[in-house]
Amino acid sequence: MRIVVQAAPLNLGAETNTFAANAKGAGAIVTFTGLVRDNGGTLTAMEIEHYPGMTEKAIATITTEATTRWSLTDALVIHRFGRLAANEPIMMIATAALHRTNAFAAAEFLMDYLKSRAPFWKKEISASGAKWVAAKDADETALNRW
Amino acid sequence: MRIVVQAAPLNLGAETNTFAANAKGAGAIVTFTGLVRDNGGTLTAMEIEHYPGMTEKAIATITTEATTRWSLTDALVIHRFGRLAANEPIMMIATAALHRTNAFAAAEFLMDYLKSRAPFWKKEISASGAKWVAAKDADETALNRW
Amino acid sequence: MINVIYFAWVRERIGLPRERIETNAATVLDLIDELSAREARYAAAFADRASLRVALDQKLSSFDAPLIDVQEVAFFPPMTGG
Amino acid sequence: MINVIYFAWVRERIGLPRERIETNAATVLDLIDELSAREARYAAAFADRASLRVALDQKLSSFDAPLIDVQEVAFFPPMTGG
Repeated sequence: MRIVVQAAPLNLGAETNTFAANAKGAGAIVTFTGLVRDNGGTLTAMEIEHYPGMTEKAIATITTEATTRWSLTDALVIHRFGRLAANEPIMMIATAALHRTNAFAAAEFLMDYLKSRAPFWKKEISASGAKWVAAKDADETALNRW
Repeated sequence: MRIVVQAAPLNLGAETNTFAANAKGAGAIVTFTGLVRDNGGTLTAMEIEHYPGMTEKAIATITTEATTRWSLTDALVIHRFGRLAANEPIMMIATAALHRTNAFAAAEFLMDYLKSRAPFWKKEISASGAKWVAAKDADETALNRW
Repeated sequence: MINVIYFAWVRERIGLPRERIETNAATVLDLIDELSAREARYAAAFADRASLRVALDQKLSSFDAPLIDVQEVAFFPPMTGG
Repeated sequence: MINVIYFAWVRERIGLPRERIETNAATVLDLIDELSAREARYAAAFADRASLRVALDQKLSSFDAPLIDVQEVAFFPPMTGG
């Protein structure tokens, strides 16, 4: 299990290769990557604020639960903060398991919980000003399925 | 949409980076990678046979359906054939969509269909001999959910 | 004349990957019966119908499908991709 | 004395990221009421209770939780990670 909260850009390819190289014994790897949506070209930048200390703890709790519940052989969460440009990766997760069903379920669980339970806040900057991204009811509702 | 059937090793990281770089406008990327399970160290190699011509057509049909049904902005399927070593990637898929729910659903659909509808056959080689991998009832049943 | 292709253990039991066959079989099932009657290796390959799949001109098909205008018939076990 | 931290638009409305507060508030709700009564910027930040979340010592908590032994209280909007 590896959890990283960083301001630096995320090298998806390198992280994916490292994760796969360490996944000896697994049969399935699922990754999810969240990108900064460009909102049809109107977005200038996205600023992500977080709660140092609590962020790492919250992600570790969620990831440990996913690992136990779906018998993951490994899990990775990388989440960025600070100023990001359109189309840049915001975050990625990876799950490794013996079979695909568990790797998929754990990845969806991780994403649902990171959305609403990891202390990050996104602000979209466009020509018309800055706006905090509102939490979606659908994201809170998604937690009920687990 | 890109579909590749190849004997050559699969560079997960490079393929993931290329896919993400082309995913302008998307907000979510899901990838799945299937690895050769080492069966607790007993596996010598895996041999994958396929049906040239039909393979590409079958994958294209499945991928086009996933793209339409979940409004994917892009999709990628790479599947290897020939002789593979334990822990090597057998195949990968990637889906890009505006939101995570669609990217996840499309990736699971693609995997369920590739398992039972793409003409590949796996043979496991171990010290005790060679054995064709049997199709699992669970894989056929998984198709019913779509 | 029709091209018949075999994959995986069907290929191994029959002992060759493909052949051209002169036949008047009307359906896939007729072709299976005709080949099975011809030699034991075909009968062995086609014995377990539940573990057999067929594609006509590279499209998954059913055993009662007609062979008229079909160029290529492929027999194989259930697929194990992914 | 308790450390109080604000994030996102809660921070912007109150106008500072953190402060140390001398308080005898027994619960989170008491603290919110006490601060809201103190100045308009606090009242503005805490007005919409449904859009407010609280963490006690870096653990998500409820408004009626007691503050006894708590070192750090954080107020923020619903999280938007991922």
